[in-house]
Amino acid sequence: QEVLTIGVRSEASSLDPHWTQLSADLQVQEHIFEKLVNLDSASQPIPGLAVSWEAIDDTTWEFKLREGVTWHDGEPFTADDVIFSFDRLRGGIEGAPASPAFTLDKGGKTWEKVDDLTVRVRTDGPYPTVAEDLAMVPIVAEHVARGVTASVDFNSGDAAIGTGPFLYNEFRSGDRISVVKNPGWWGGEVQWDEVVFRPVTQDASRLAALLNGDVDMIDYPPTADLPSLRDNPDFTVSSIPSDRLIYVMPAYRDVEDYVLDNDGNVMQPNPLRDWRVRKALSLAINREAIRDRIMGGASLPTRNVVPPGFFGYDESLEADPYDPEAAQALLAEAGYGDGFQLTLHGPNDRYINDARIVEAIAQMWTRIGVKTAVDTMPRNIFFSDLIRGHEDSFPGHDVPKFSMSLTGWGTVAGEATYTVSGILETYNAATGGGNGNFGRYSNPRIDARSILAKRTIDRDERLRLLQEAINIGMEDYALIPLHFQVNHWAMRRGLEHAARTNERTLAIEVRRVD
Amino acid sequence: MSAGAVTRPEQAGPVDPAGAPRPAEASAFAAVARAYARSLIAMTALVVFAIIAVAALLAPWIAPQNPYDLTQVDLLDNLLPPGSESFSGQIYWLGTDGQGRDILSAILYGLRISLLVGLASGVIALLIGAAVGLVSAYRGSWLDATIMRIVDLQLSFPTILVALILLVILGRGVDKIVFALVVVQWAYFARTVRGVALVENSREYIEAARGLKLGHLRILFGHLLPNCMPTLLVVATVQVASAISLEATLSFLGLGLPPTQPSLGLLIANGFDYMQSGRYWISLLPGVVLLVTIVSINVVGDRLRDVLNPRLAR
Amino acid sequence: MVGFIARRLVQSLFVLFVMTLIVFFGVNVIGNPVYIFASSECNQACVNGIIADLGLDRPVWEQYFVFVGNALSGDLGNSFTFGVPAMSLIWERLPATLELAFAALVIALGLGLPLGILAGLRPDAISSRLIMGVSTLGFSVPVFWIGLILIMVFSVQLGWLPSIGRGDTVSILGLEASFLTLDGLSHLLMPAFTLSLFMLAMVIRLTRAGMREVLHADYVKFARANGISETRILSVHVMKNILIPIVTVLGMEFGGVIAFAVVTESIFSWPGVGKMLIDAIAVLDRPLIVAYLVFVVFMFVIINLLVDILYSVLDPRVRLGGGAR
Amino acid sequence: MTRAVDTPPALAVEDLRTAFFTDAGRLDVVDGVSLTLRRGEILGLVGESGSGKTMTGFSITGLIEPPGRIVGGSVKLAGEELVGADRARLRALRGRRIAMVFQDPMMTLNPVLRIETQMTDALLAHASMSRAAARAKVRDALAEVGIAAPDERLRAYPHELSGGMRQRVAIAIALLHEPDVVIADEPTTALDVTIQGQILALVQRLCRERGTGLVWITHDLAVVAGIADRIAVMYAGRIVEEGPVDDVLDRPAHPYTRGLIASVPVPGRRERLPQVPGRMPSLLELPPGCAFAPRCAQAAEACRARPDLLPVGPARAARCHFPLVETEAAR
Amino acid sequence: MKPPPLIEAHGLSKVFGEGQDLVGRMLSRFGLERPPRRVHAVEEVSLTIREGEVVGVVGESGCGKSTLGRMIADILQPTTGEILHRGRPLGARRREKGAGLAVQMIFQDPFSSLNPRKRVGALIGEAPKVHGIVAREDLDDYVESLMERCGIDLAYKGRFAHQFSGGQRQRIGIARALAVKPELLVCDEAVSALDVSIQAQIVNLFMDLREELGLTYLFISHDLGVVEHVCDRVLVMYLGRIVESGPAAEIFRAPNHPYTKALLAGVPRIERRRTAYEPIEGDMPSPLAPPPGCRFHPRCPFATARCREETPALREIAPGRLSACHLNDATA
Ligand SMILES: Nc1ncnc2c1ncn2[C@@H]1O[C@H](COP(=O)(O)OP(=O)(O)OP(=O)(O)O)[C@@H](O)[C@H]1O
Ligand SMILES: Nc1ncnc2c1ncn2[C@@H]1O[C@H](COP(=O)(O)OP(=O)(O)OP(=O)(O)O)[C@@H](O)[C@H]1O
Ligand SMILES: [Mg+2]
Ligand SMILES: [Mg+2]
Repeated sequence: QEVLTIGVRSEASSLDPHWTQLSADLQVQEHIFEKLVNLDSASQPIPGLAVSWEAIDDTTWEFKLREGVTWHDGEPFTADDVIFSFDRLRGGIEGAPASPAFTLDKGGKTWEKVDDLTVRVRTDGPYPTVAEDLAMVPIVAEHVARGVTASVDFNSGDAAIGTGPFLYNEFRSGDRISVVKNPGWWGGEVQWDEVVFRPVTQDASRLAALLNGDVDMIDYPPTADLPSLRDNPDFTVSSIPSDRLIYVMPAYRDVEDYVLDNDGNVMQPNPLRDWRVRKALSLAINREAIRDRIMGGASLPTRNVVPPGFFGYDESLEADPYDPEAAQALLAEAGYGDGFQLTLHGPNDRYINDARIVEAIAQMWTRIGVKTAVDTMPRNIFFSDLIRGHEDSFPGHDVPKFSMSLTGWGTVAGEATYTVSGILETYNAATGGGNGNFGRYSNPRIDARSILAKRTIDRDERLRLLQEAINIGMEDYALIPLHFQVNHWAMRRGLEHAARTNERTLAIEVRRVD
Repeated sequence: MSAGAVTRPEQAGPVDPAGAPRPAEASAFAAVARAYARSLIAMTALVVFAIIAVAALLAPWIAPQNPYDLTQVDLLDNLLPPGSESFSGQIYWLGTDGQGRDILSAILYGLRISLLVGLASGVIALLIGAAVGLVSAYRGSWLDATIMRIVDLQLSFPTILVALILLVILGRGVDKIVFALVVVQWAYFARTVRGVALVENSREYIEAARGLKLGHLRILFGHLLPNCMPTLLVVATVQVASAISLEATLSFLGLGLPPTQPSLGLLIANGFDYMQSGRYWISLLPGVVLLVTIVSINVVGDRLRDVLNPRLAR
Repeated sequence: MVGFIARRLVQSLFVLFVMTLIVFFGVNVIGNPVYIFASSECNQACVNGIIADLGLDRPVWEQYFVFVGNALSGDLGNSFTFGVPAMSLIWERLPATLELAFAALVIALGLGLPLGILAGLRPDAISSRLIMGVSTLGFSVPVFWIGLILIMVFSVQLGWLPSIGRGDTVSILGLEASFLTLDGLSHLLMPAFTLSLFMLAMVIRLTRAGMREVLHADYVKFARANGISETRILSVHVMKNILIPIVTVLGMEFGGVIAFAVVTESIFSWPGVGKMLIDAIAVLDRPLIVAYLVFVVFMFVIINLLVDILYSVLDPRVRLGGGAR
Repeated sequence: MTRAVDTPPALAVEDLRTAFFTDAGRLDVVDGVSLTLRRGEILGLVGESGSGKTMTGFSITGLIEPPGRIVGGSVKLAGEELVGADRARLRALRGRRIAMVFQDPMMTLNPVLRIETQMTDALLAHASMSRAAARAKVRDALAEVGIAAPDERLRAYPHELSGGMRQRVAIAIALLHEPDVVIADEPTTALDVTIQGQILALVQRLCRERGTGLVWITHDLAVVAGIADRIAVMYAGRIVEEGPVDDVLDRPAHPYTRGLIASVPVPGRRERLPQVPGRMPSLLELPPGCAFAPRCAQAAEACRARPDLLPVGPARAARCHFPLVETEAAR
Repeated sequence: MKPPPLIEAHGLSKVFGEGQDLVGRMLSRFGLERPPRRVHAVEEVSLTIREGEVVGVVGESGCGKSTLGRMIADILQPTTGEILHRGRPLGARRREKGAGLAVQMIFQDPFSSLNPRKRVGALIGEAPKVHGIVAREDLDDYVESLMERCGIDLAYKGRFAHQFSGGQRQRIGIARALAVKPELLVCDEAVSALDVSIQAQIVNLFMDLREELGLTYLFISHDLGVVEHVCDRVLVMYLGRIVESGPAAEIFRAPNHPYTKALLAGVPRIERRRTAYEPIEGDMPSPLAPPPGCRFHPRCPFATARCREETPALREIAPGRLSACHLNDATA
């Protein structure tokens, strides 16, 4: 009996793959359910339940399904299951906090079965990233999932019947989720007879559980312990830069509540609208120090918005050097030689060491004369304030609250189109443009390229548009990138883990080596 | 229980064996102080607490660094073990934390916040609780019943939950914590004071005061309150200690204070991530100080309970 | 008795009402769970969809009335996160918490009574002072700190005890219990001890104080004057008197212990309701928070009721009567 | 009254000394007390509050607790020495041969145990029998002290009984084993006149019937006058006068006794009561010689020396340098 | 017309008992809860106290002596009935500044009747200061004169109550009462807690004050010896009611009511030696469930059927003497 026990930071809440988009849920579900398109460890699309796909015209994509795949209960997998899954999502899942339906909505997708092993997806215009989108949509079995109660019947195991490498075994809320080997998986031999996920929320406890052998492997080992873990012969650490960009987002309204002059009065105009000020703030950040002193050496300082290997990455953009003198000079040039005050907001339980980074940045900015106060909070409070915490908000009209905040953006699909659109494009509630742009940055030159890129199927052309948009944004310091998180896993000696960019912990990527 | 009602009071206590007047004009305070000083442990605790309190009070003047001033904290000095020297030649006697903050200074300032939180919430809760409890005991009847129902409700709800919910709702900050702690604690005071006040209220000196037509306010605050004071004081010390401890727990749960102005609890919580990598000082040292502080307050409270025990004092 | 219970029920209904009101509106003020669940690429329309799915698009008061309406028919709503009826989640996790709390109670009594008696018999002995000194720690030291230190020492350094989770369980009367297996017991030990510390200190103190008081009581002297043996005096005449305050205080604190399990469970990854609450708060899973609180209040009512009844059994002078105690 | 002169007295106390070692200093609460009690005799021990009556009782029964300690003297129960006897022996004697009844009936019974439990416990401490037999015996004992519906009362808790009933239960317990000596420490002080009368009648009868020797401790001279054969007056830990009840009450030898008697209001006389000035001194600040000297009208230089308890008549003794017997005898 | 007596009370009753809350009322309507327990501590008591008189109240514990005293002293509100002070309701009229209080009470327990946190000077001086009975600058002298009158050493003015003996505390309590210039002192077991030798001192003090200040006393005590010694007139109470009243000497000489008789017979006296006690059997019944008819009938050796049903009225049996017993009707 080969059992792999994994201590995870967050507990999966549901085994219904259409229930949420939380990583914690998805990584467990992925053991049981599969998608038409898989992502490789660098988040690039590869065949999954679909063996191939192509655009047969500007608005139609055809997916060829894999033959001979069976559900865990032995029923064959067909196009009907795919259509059912899409329909299930489109129909809305009662009570689901955040089903991935929106990926189907993007581009106005419609679908049809051509034959048992062929499915066509149509869009309302040229739309290049259908495959990437479908990599977000798990397929459930029509014959079991029809008419079941969302989430409830999946958690009990009744409907948790997929095509994936593992079978549902046990779901004990708060304690463990266990899956066992699917001997008939199309993807080949599965090494583990059983995989157990145990939620251990406290970092210190999770590490302790690894150290004393309660679990074989943990995600998110505390960064402070990384050096000693690496030195310890009994343990191995795997790591990979993630797709999550950590950046500081300035706000661009004319008057910002948290940007004050040295006497404590709200400043007008808002100095953050001056790109020299933004550049100065970027130059004042010592990204290497953050990497070495806070992140345990594990972060990738950057000036890009997607990590290396992702579609849209631009090698020519290098992280800003640490240059406080230049920063001060720039501030003086912009007319703020005496500095000013601002508050940097951030979450304290969302990203790796988020509160610590906020504090460190505050230190660095204060040193060049921008007196920075710090306010960190649990993510639930942070994000709802970030998005619409301002008193001018009303239902249907979101006004962000913070003037400067630390947040992150994960490029889930392995390609930059929706990253550029999300954080650099002008905010537009109707089109979904700039839905992560809570600084309300707006630059027509970026908008033009971003909107065009979303409709460009030609990869080279799209790459050019995206890189141009990114370069414009970075030149203008639309936001101040810090680094890509580097994700770590720690495991006992004798295990090897091919870490993946999208932060998920998959048992099939762990193998015994002794 | 009225069992003791018929004992002859002469037998009440050994302090004044045959009821003879004492030779010295001993003030009550001096007597208590003398009785207190008889316990070496309690004296030590008092001295320790005094040192801690003074250190906390003088933190801005004696701390080598202002840990809240970000220009004085350097990330490049972080995680230094005790006794290390900084870039600028300053010595960090107790090491530095993850942000490069001098632990010694952070402890001193953290003490200030912890004590402030404990004392402020203790005092405010005491004032509210004492007033409510006194009036409740004195007025009696439906007012008493109503107030005590409310107190019961409040008490039947676990402190940590109330504080948690309040902080989730109110947000973070010293004032919010103090508010949450007051909400949690006032009922303890109210109930204790009411209990004592009921006993005192049934004593004949209160009846005498009524017979003398002294006025309700005067009776309440001039006669009843001073006699409830000893018990109040004892409850207060315990509550202050538990407030400090509760604040630490809330900080640990991420609902405490802003990270740039850490209390002792927050220092401990933050430092714990470094514990397993051998950087014990970040969490352990503030922990020890917190421990010593709370223990010393508790010991002082215990001793006060003993020496202020009415059975011994009268 | 009937009146007593009726009064309690009225009282707790009132608490429930006030509490749900506060939590319902309070949680609404702080933040919106949608932004935790929504992926970064989820646009406004998508967010609105989620809001509608969770029923958060209606005015709060309307949501509240719907909630009250459902609650009256026994439905406390589905957890936002799990999509499962909140009450069934709580039932699922409750046994773990109860087991932890009861184990803590057993430790507190099993250790506290003998220690307290020892300290009360010879109040001036070194051992007694030591016991009292150590019991101060139980009051003083924050629980999380003790828990983490215990893990460091017994799990990581010595490797004697497991640090997380619940271990093997056996099903008795349909409830999962871990104290019946060796593995389960080893998982239970540290968290239960951590949780018991406060009660333990309390029991020691109450026992000692009780001993000191009761040992000097006339009726003990009278029992001695009648030649009744010391063991009988201690085990019956003294003990029953001492137990009264202990039962009362422990009863009052037991609810608090269940609540404090929030911290302990989070440290030891104990799959109980407390840990779930912390998680629920982190994601603002309002139905779950409210259901938890409803359940806690309910629990308290029952515990308090039991304690009061036990109290009246132990102390014949107490009648279960009117409202005030 | 039976007076068996040849057998050893039921109780003989010789120069008993008990001291409390407190923070404030040593308190000689019982300071050389000597008493003799024959079978069937009732001895009244009177004195003001704090004069050491209770402590004398506790010392005799070996119930003194730290910081107090018996520091000298002897207590002989039918010839057997109790001072220095081991705990087991003392326990074996207590309740069986010598018993005590306390002042406050509210406090002497354990509030949380049924009367039955408390009584059978006391019974089984010295007798081996089944619980059922014990119950029957205990029930009879209750009936004997005049408690109606004893079966019902056995099931009761102390708080369900009135003060008088409780005191009767306590007396019943004390008399369970028909001890030779009973020390009754102000058992009626807390009770009403009518109840006091009931208890006095009960005790009188039982002593007479069983030949039990009784030490009746009180501060009420009138009660002693009613039931005692002999009387001993305590002042500041010492016996100041001792003798047959009529002799002492009618012709007190010690000025303190005389003062006490005089300050009891006399019916029909409405004038000022003669009063003893001052009050009993603290045991910590006793004057060197006669403890009563500071309050005594006749005090003289000689009173600075400590007087001994000396005979002042047949079967009488007083601790005074200037006993009043001869001069007052004609009164 | 004769001036009205100093104190006149009509039909005083006092009922103690918990009120009932909403839940309780609902429950008792359905018979699920017993109605609240009510204690009739004092029932239908009428009495007159003339100026300069010493009126004694005797009776067993719990018969309502203290409750009556407290009502007269205006500390407790009677449930029904009224108390007139010189013909006007007590406590009803507004006191003008500087006027004394009509009635003061001296308490049984000298240890609890003095505020332990106040010094003697403040204990005595507070009330006259508050009521403006003396000018602020004269307060010291006033307090000292009271202390002197009550036999308290002036040197002790700065002490706390716990530093005094019981007798001295009682003196302080008396001085405190006298400070507001009362006409009537209600002494509730004022000497019962004191030692024999001290008791005499305080009784003497009362008698002295009566002479010097013309005080009137309501003297509550269960010590019949003391009552006989100091009182002009005596009220005998049983279970909340007065069963007999009259001049002290006559009552003690020839008690009329069977209860009074039994009470007096049970009193130990120093001149009664080796008494064979023949006490009344039984305890006083609980005031929660008083027996019907004559309250004393369960213990009364002469009880008849009538006594079990009909409550006897308090009737004059001789000039100045009242008794509540059916037996008097039979003989009359
Ligand atoms: N535990 C103790 N510690 C110190 N002194 C004590 C203690 N117990 C009693 N005493 C002292 O011993 C003396 C004698 O007390 P005791 O109780 O014998 O007096 P008593 O004559 O019985 O008085 P009462 O009539 O009030 O019962 C008193 O002065 C008392 O203060
Ligand atoms: N505040 C109160 N609440 C309820 N019942 C009371 C209260 N005060 C007195 N009583 C009851 O009223 C009755 C009369 O009490 P009161 O104190 O007047 O009696 P007493 O004659 O003074 O007795 P004692 O001689 O014991 O002082 C008693 O049964 C008592 O229990
Ligand atoms: Mg005594
Ligand atoms: Mg009374």
